[in-house]
Amino acid sequence: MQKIYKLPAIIIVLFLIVAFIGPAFVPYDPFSYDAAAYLEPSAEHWLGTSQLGQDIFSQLIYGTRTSLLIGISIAACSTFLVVVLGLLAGYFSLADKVINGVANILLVLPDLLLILLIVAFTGGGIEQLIIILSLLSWPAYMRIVRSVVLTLKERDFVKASQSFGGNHFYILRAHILPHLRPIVKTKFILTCKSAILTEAGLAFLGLGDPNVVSWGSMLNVAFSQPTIFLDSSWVWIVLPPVILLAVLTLSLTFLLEEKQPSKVRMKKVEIHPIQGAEKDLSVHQVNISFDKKAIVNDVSFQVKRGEIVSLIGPSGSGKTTMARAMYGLLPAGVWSGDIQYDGHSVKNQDFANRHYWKTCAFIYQDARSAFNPLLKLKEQFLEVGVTMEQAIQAVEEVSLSKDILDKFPHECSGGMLSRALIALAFINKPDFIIADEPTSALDPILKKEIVQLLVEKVRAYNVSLLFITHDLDVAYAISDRVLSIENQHVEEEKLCHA
Amino acid sequence: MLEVRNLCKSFGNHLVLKDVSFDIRNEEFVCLLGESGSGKSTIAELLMGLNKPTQGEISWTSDKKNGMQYIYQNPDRSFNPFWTMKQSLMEPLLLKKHPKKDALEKITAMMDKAGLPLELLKKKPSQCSGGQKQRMGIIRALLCNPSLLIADEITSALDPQTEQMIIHFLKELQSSYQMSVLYITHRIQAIEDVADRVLILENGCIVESGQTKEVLQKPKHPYTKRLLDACLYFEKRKKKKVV
Amino acid sequence: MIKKVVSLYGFVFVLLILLNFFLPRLMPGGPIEYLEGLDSGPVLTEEQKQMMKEYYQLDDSLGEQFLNYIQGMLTFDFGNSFIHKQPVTELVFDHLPYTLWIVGISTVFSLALGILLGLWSGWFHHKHGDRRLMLTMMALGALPEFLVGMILLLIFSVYLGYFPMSGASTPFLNTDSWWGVMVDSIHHATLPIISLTIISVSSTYLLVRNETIQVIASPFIEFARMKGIKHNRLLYRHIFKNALLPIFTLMMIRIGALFTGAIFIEALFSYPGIGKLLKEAVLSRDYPLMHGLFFVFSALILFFNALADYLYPKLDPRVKGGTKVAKDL
Amino acid sequence: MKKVLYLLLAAVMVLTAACSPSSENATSTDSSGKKVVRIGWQNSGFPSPFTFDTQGPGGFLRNSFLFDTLTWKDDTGVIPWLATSWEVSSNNLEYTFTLVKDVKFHDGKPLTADDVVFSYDYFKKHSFQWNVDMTKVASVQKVSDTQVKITLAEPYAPFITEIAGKLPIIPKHIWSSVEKPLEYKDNKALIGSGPFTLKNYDSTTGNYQFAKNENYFKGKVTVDEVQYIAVENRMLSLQNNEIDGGMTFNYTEAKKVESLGYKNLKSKPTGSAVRVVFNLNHEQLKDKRLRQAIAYALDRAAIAEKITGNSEVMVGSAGVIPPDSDWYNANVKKYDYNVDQANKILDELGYTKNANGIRDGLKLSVTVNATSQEAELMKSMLAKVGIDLKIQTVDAATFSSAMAEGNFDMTITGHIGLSGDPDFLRLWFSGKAGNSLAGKGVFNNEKFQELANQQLTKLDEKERKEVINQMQDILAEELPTLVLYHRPFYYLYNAKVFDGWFNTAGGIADGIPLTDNKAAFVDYK
Repeated sequence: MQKIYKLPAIIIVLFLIVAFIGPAFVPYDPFSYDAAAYLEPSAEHWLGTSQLGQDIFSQLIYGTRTSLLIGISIAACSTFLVVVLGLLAGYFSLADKVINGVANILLVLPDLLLILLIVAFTGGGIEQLIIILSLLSWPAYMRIVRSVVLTLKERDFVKASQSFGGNHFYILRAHILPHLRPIVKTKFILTCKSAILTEAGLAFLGLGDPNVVSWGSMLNVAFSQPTIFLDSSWVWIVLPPVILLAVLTLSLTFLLEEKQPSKVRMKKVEIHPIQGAEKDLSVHQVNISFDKKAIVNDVSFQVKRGEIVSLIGPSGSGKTTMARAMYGLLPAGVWSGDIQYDGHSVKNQDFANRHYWKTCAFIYQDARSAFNPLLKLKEQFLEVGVTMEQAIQAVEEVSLSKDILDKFPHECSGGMLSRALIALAFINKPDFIIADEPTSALDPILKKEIVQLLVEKVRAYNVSLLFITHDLDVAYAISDRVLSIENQHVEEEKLCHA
Repeated sequence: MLEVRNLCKSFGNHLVLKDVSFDIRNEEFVCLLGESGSGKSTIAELLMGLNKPTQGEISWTSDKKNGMQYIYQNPDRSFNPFWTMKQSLMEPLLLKKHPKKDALEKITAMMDKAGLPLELLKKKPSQCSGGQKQRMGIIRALLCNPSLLIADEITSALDPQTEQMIIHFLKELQSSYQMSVLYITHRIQAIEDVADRVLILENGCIVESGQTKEVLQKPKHPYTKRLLDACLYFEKRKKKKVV
Repeated sequence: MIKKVVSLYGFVFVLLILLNFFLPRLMPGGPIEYLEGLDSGPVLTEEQKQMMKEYYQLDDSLGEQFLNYIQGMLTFDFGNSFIHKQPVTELVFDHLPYTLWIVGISTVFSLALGILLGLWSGWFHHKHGDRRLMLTMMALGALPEFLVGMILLLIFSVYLGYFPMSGASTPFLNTDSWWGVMVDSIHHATLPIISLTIISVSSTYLLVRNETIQVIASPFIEFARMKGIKHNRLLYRHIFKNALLPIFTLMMIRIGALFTGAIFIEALFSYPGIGKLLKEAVLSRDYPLMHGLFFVFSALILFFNALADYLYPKLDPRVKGGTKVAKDL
Repeated sequence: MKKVLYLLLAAVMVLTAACSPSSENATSTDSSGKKVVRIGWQNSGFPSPFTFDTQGPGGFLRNSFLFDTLTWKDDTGVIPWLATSWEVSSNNLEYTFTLVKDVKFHDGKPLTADDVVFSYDYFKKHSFQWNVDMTKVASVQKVSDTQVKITLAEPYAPFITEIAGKLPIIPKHIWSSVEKPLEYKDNKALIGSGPFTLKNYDSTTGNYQFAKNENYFKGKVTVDEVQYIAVENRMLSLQNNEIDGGMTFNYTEAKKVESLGYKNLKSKPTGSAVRVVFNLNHEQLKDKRLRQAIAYALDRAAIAEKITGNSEVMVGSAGVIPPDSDWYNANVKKYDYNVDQANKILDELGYTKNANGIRDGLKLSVTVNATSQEAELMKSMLAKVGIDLKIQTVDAATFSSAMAEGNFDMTITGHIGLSGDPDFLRLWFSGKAGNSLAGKGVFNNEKFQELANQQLTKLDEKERKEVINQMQDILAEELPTLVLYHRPFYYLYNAKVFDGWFNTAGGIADGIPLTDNKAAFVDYK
């Protein structure tokens, strides 16, 4: 599987070699007509001959040169235009009006029409084709570059550079241009591909440059003699250019495909009961590591019914990973050990179906991103299987008006959403709640309110809460116990109960 | 050194700043406190000249040699991800046509002072921790010898321990570089010990200002009280619990 | 917002109208030269040519022609086609339904197929099925239009004889039942529709797949999963809805490309759609016909673009007042 | 994944299954006992005399099914049609035609001398679409109900075929009230006296359905229906039984289809030519020796063989008229393939070869109207004598305006109708008629122009042939154009459906080398 990703690159290099030096080695001049017509493949004519007695193999090699030349030149010109115009349009608002206006017009005009129109009377020479296609193929990607530049322009490091006295040209070149590399690469390859196809299409319509052989012109000649399909001659006349064309464009397409991470094998999980863990939330000898880098090592702890336990640690210490592991969200391959809720392991296949939002619930880090922006809150409440009355009751319990249920998330303030999220977490009266840094994005006044609300509801419903935070003050203030993650281990902090 | 008089700013119909006036004296550490949406960042933008005020004026009373520098909230975004830290740190000096060697020496000296290992210079931003990046951000800003440093929520993405470290680093530098600092935050507890003065911003109005101790201990405005109460709420409760 | 869309597209439209008039006339040669340049046409006498010039109003000054053109544009009367000797409006409306029929059906097919497969593929991202499907679709997308059509034509018409080689209906079909007529036209349209579907399905698929993968990675989907929501609801209510928004806009814009893609297919299957008409019009310098066709094409494409811009804010509750669209413009 | 593919496959199969029975229906429409002949050709427009399409001979032929002319042609040559006989006055200017009695138009009204007079007058006002030079006709008079006298403005030898044989007689009672014939598209515009009526015309697809005229004056119409079907690919459609007959240029193709059991009728006389036109105002090409050198350098037999796929080809006659025409001059100068001769002339002209064997001083281009294999072969052949030839492809309109402006070195064009009346030589090279085909650079040869006018007055065939022979000699010597080869047409058809096809002597009307002569469907002999 891994080697496959190198294949397109290898094929393209081969094509390039053939295009550059191939014509020097072909056995016949591609226009030479000395052989008989429609010869079958033989030692002299590897792929037989065409109607005019031209050697198909030689034509194919020359066709490779033509196609690649066209593809690469158009891709180069067009990419250059895309970058220059995109930078200008994104960076200077005055240029933007002009460039974007032109782009809009070109985008609306059907390309093929213009190409047909122009090629029809310029005669489809290679130079004209390169100019026309380059001029027509920049708008779409120019817009992408432009929007990237527009956001980059606002980025802090660009602003910083401006404040250090960097001029526009310097900033465009040094700071913005390097960011365009992936786009430029994509654009170059895709344009190369579509240019090759367009040339073949035009040549197929008889609008190519007759002074050179191209795959498209070979196909045009072949298809203007449809009776080659009545016997086997089409096999060596039509198939070779079709196959090369397909292989080349396919390779170009796949060149952009990134290597996929190797598949995580589903392991058969064995679940052993944890001693003394029939009740409560038990974390047993958990090890987590990503790409062989250990996140936590041999972590075991328990959260008892009705208890508030905080998990603290500096950013990057693995708190959130731990939270996700405890909710059974990590793929089985990256962690070992076991986590059980009242004896039900999260490793169990149907844990999610049976226990999510019933036994356990989760309070997401950022309330705004937890709600689906396109669905009304009502829908997002009702889908956990409650009635409208219960939903109304739940939001009213967190001192929200029931009108909020008819709103979209973007119509609510951050505070309202945080409350709604808490309401949602408690709506099915779960036994366990994991809250992953629910306060880190909040302002002090709101944070106080939300934490108070959370603690109040935990106590009221006798729920176990695992509260994950980097805010030591809050952790110490509300918890029965505080666990801290440091150097991949979890230690219990000493608390004095007031 | 810097005077701000009757500053107003509106975006469309939305009035963000209402008649804001304050000043910053030489070598002073001023803290601007307020919740998100209160207009803190707008003030910073106006000071930096990135936006024009709708009304009011900003004037320098002392002659401003090197102007001011801005340190960004998010250390991840303030460095070009494609550059090594060395390239990024050299940038302001090279743009001012300093010789390369001098520049490097200057940076090395600063890195030492900040307690940052020199290997970091060879690294890309993604390979450094948030605290390291933020300290290098401060170094980069100081390389221009600014007379005013604006630090806009520079620690809000960091954990409390790192926050403390950075604030003390900044304070240290403030005295050795003889500059003023405008520190923008919503976390009072972090700057208690370092700030000379606090300005409290609510909904685009400065509701209270004064010496740090005075304001924190005897807040006059109800909003200040509420804010202080909320900020210190957990701290107080924690103190009761921890041995 | 609407004002902005209208003013922008109005500007583009005016430019198109100007281009539409001058571009054909900038091309070398005119309709009479075209007739003369044919291998097997008549040898025209000067008298005949003069008569044609008068008849086609080619001896009018450019200004007069332009006025006529504008007048025609306003009244939807583009005059008579030179080669077809038929009113352009009539001609266009005779042929347009054929194109709309195959383009419309294939758009529906390719959208349905592309969206379904794309969703499915994105949902099973990183699994073998997704990989294989994606490779297949990318391979399909790398094939030129004419090849797809040609291969289908060869296999299903020439070799297997399942479908007719060309045309939109059996000539002079002897049936009175609407059912027979319908079956006949479906029979003729099948290959063109399949070709067009194949041509356009891969881009839809790839788009939907990428969008789906992105949406699946977003926090609210993870949160929805945490809520223990059933797969179907997750897929259709949450993922589908969010993934579809950008796709919708792009689809609207791509409709233009579909129409031009149809030109190849119509040529290949000698399907009497608008594409074939266009090729003839361009080659024969049939100015009125070119005007009519360009007008229809640009109007259609502009319409769908404007529709996309107009509908987007309605579909996405977040975009009120069209701030997002306005920025993109 | 596989499931989806199977589903797709299944869907296709179902669709196929649902649709395929109708394909049988489609081909059995003619099984109702009617004799239907389906011919493949492209759309040729609404077939009234004023609106048929002139992009090819199809329009004229479709029109000839509906309308009759005074004379017509069959495999024996010119035959009487609406006129039973005609007399020519001694000054060669007055033609008196006697008409067949009791001819009726499709609407039942009689066709009389009035209609003939009206038609000629009407076409003088509103020109006919096809090649008819009405300036040659001075006046038309009714002599009696069945006799018409046509007076010419000047002697015009080919009058019988070129005007009387082409101009349709249209009903006076319909057209006399028509002011704008080009916009008249009523069904009445199709009422003629011809062997067929138009039952159906689909302007969108270009399919025609002609039904037989039960009361045709000339004889019984032997088929019930003739359909013209616009198919893209005639040979494959023929094989798919979508048409019963179709034409191709390609010999290989014709042979393959013939081997599948179809009959093959080769056009005879060939009546067509593919030729190089030289720009006679070109700095270098205006020297006839260079043109001759090119003629020697081109292996025209090879070109013909390669392109038509047939080794028994007619190499282009230097005198333009094809060797199988009655008007061909057998002694005309031939330019057999001779590289040495070509090199010798080129050296003499001072175009010396450089180290690479290329004559630097001679850069020529050939402009072609579509992809042209002839040009490709020319390029290779001229390269052998050191001439660097560039090929330029442009579309038809650009092509003829380039020719009209003299904006070319050489072009390649093709023609049909060369087996008809040789008056086309005068038209091509006189610079008077629309002759952008010959290039606006008029062939300024006084002797030739004189002969061209002279032949018009010679009604005696022998005398006329003498003049035409001399014209061919001049053309062969001067080479204003070089015919590469004469391209035969092959008509492939299903003999079970209809077998009455024949070659028209000299081509239909003005030499159209096609087989769909309406006379083939009429039992008049």
